[in-house]
Amino acid sequence: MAIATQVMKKFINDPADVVKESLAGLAAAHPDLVRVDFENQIVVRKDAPTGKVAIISGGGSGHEPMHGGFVGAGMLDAACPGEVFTSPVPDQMLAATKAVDGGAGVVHIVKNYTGDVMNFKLAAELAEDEDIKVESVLTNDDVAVEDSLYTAGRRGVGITVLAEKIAGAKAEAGGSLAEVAAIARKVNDNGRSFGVAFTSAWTPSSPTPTFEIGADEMEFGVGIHGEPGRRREKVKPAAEIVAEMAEAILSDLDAPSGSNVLAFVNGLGGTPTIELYVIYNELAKQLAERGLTATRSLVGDYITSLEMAGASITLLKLDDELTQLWDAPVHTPALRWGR
Amino acid sequence: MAIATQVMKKFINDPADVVKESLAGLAAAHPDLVRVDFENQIVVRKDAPTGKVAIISGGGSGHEPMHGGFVGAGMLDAACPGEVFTSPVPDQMLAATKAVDGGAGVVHIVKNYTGDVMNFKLAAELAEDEDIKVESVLTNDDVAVEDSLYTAGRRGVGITVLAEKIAGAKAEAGGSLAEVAAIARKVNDNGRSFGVAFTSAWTPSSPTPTFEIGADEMEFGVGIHGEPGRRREKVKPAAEIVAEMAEAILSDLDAPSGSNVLAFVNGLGGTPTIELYVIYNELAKQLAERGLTATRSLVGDYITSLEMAGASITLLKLDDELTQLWDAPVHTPALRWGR
Amino acid sequence: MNADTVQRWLEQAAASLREQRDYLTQLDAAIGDADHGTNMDRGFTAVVAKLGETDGPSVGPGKLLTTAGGTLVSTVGGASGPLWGTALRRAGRALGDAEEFGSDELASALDAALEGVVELGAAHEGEKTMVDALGPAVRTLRESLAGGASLPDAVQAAFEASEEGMRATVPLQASKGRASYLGERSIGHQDPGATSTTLILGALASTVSAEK
Amino acid sequence: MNADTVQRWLEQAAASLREQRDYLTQLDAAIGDADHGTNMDRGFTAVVAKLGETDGPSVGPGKLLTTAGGTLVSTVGGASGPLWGTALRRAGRALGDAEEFGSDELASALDAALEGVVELGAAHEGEKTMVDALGPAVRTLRESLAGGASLPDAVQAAFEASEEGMRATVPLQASKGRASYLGERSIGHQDPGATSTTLILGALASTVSAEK
Ligand SMILES: Nc1ncnc2c1ncn2[C@@H]1O[C@H](COP(=O)(O)OP(=O)(O)O)[C@@H](O)[C@H]1O
Ligand SMILES: Nc1ncnc2c1ncn2[C@@H]1O[C@H](COP(=O)(O)OP(=O)(O)O)[C@@H](O)[C@H]1O
Ligand SMILES: [Mg+2]
Ligand SMILES: [Mg+2]
Ligand SMILES: [Mg+2]
Ligand SMILES: [Mg+2]
Repeated sequence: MAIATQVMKKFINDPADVVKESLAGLAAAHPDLVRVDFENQIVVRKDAPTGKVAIISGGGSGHEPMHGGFVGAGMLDAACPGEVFTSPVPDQMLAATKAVDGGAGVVHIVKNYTGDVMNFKLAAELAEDEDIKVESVLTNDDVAVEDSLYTAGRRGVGITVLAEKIAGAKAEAGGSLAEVAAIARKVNDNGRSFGVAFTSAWTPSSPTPTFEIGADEMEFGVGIHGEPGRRREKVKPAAEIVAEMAEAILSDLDAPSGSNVLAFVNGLGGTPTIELYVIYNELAKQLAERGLTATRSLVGDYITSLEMAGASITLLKLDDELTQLWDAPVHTPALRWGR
Repeated sequence: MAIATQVMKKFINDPADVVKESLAGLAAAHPDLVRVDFENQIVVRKDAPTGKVAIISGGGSGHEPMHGGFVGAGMLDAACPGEVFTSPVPDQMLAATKAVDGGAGVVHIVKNYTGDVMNFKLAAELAEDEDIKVESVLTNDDVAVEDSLYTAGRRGVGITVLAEKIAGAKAEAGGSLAEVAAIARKVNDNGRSFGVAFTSAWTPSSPTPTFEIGADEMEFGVGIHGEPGRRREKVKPAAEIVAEMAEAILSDLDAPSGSNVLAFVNGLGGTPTIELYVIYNELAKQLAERGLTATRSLVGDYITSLEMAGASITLLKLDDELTQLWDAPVHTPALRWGR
Repeated sequence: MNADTVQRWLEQAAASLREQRDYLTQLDAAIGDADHGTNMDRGFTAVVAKLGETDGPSVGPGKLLTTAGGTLVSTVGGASGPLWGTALRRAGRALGDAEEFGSDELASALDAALEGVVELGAAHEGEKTMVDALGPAVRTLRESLAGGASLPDAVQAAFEASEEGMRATVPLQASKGRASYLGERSIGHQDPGATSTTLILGALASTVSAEK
Repeated sequence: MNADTVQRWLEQAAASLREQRDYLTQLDAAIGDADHGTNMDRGFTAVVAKLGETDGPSVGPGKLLTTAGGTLVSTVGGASGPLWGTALRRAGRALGDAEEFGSDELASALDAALEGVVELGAAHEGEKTMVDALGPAVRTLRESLAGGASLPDAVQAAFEASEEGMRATVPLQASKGRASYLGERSIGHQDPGATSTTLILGALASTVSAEK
């Protein structure tokens, strides 16, 4: 059976083409929403550039629907997908920035990974050389990582989805470059996430899965690229897992009893919906115990790690402003309401 | 490693509680859309009964979001989830039928499985005893099964999702009991599906996965309960798999060159979005070759088989009526647009 | 025979279904969806609980069976729920309100059960279903009684006929139920429903033979 | 040394990165995300292709390096793309437009490369990154040249210093890059970026020693 764990079973052709072919599928399925510029490997909102402040994001592929699936009215103007689990190159972000800038400036939403940060930094410099105003916003919500001098800082995970939606609404509402960037930062500051994995993702170009994990083990605090978390431990009941995830998040997020939150239960790719709702059920109990109310929810696969079996929880403390922006219409391949 | 394949890794507590706990999560996450009657184990639209013709469906659990995730405005009025992979009991369908009937009658959308058919039949008889008008619609779109005297007939799979959406729109538009049932049958008659699995689902209460499959094998024509398909074969490139899936469907569906179709690429639970779009890309080529145009698309996990890695393709031949009803607003936990 | 006979029968059936639960599920995994053992066990456990509520003596054997059948319909789901539920309800109705019943009534009750199953499921012998076990059993019971066999012997013969029918499902290709999706691949496997049927008839045989 | 030297260096670097591709990726799998080999190979393959276009002689060594750096930035992504891209661009700028360059210029070019990396990545020696290999190499090159060593010997010494620095990353706990997420779990693993750095410096050493 050892070999059994070493055969990759995926709907792909040449592993080298998976990103481009998946983007081609996105373009074919949603011609009304997005177009894909294959030369620059970017997904651009069909009607870009618009007059409003534009928002782009990007990162390694393998996290679909993030980010390409979030391009459309009320969310992103463009997405820059890198190779699987590898941040995109500055050329992509520059091309995207130029493609969507309507003169009001462009917000770059960047997940806090060394590679993403450096590539976006170079891109922002290049864009400014071309007189495009750029504001960069860093997401770093993963509480599994100690935020200290001894790490590259917290990883950007689930909150990125919520920041893109809410900043997108702010831009749609006519917010200025500074205002859109500010609301994205507000979302990041008020959100925390934590992930757990049962199995490893398998990068198509890699000879083996990203990490080995025992048949009865889970990674508590996993990152979306399979980065290790706080510890390896035996699989246990959902009630215990979720209680610990919630504690990790809520001991870090300042959400006093009486607060409203957006509860986001995210599947990492290989975990089915039936389980995501079991998790939500446990999470609801954890929130209730602490006097917190989930006035908004999101349940599904929105930021994945290829076929990794696992899930993450993101909690965002809500106020009226964030709630209204969350409720505002959005129309993208992966997130849609109000139109 | 043999044992590795024999340890169940799921976000669950007691396997006996997984269905109820998942329903509790659904209710907690979407209190604005649905309520769950735990005594009868049914998911009911929050504002039921409405004056319109009501639509209920049901079947074994393990296919989430189907059906509970489709309860809401413009789709189902109630869903009856059975135990995992076991059809619900007549009591559930009777309770659901009574809960949603506003006097205009109730359509039962039933997937063609012996158990579902018989349980819904008994329920319909009981409902009629209580003077509720019931119209039953059978979905049987899985072309992997020979429809002959020697089988229980084709299985109801992906088309069920589309039938529930479109019939829901018809009911919302004020269609009569007969009209709503008729449109659901029209969808079934004009749709065909085909599924492929890389791995088996694992029923929580079962000591082992439903079926064994080699490390390099796939089941070509799999059913959503892990029922076998046309053959076992070696995994191959997505282009070849999808070409054969499309051929199986289009050699059975009468869709002449020039026809418009709704192309539905469905993940079976363990296959990530990046792969679903690779499939869509290949499907688009297959359609183009035959002079078919996908004027509408749906890509995601809508009818799953627990954590099974695999995907299904459903093609629905569209006319103006079906297209308009598809575009009509829908607001459920899993499918939402237009409001 | 009376209500106690029926109660003992159902209790014994529940016990052996519980005992064979995983075996039945494995049979179903081979040609179905791996839940038959769970389904039957869930149903008969509920039946026994239900009979616990309705205090035995006051209720006649017919009513006991219809109650049991209703409980199966309400708790099993799947194909076997409606089928066995209908079977027991029909058998109960056949027994009517009598406090006691004899071998002829038992035979008619099982005839009615079989009829109910065929009416609902439209399966005939040879389609690799529970009918392949129930059909021969019902026939054999009548024949042996007609041949003058004692009730225990006749029921034992019926049970053995069901076992034979069960074994005979192995080479068959299923044309009803989930297993039919397998086409030729269903050949070589024993039908789970036929198997649980023999367990239930086995329970009947030992109950009857235990009667004084 | 001239443009041909640089071209041979980059070609040899590309060759050994290609050869060690899976090894580098495995090192990255242990403490990162299993793509470092793929990244570096993709980048240097593109560099060699690019140099093929720009016909050698007409272009000076400085320009060659800045072009190579730009190509890395545009093709690698990840952390190593901007870092190595910046390193080569800075080195190229340091060489300027001269057709030829000597040991001092080479040393200054590598100084500039290191500076660029530290400026962008803010990592210092001891944080378990490529800097742990590049830093000692640059220092050693200057020192051995100052000590009167021949250029080939000095570059060889620099290469060996980088190897030592690479090995010295094993016991370190990473505080930069992905590996830092591991905390103490990063201890005991060799840093992939430091490893690819020694491969690139090894290519330089053999190129230089091959010069007449
Ligand atoms: N149409 C039918 N008539 C009679 N018995 C049937 C029919 N269809 C299925 N069965 C019986 O039901 C059994 C399967 O029961 P079970 O597994 O509990 O339900 P399901 O197939 O819905 O999972 C089969 O082994 C077969 O004996
Ligand atoms: N801040 C930094 N400064 C210098 N080098 C770094 C820094 N962060 C990471 N590195 C180097 O990059 C290497 C990883 O490169 P690579 O795997 O290609 O990128 P990524 O980590 O984005 O996947 C690490 O082994 C380390 O040597
Ligand atoms: Mg990477
Ligand atoms: Mg079943
Ligand atoms: Mg079954
Ligand atoms: Mg890496």
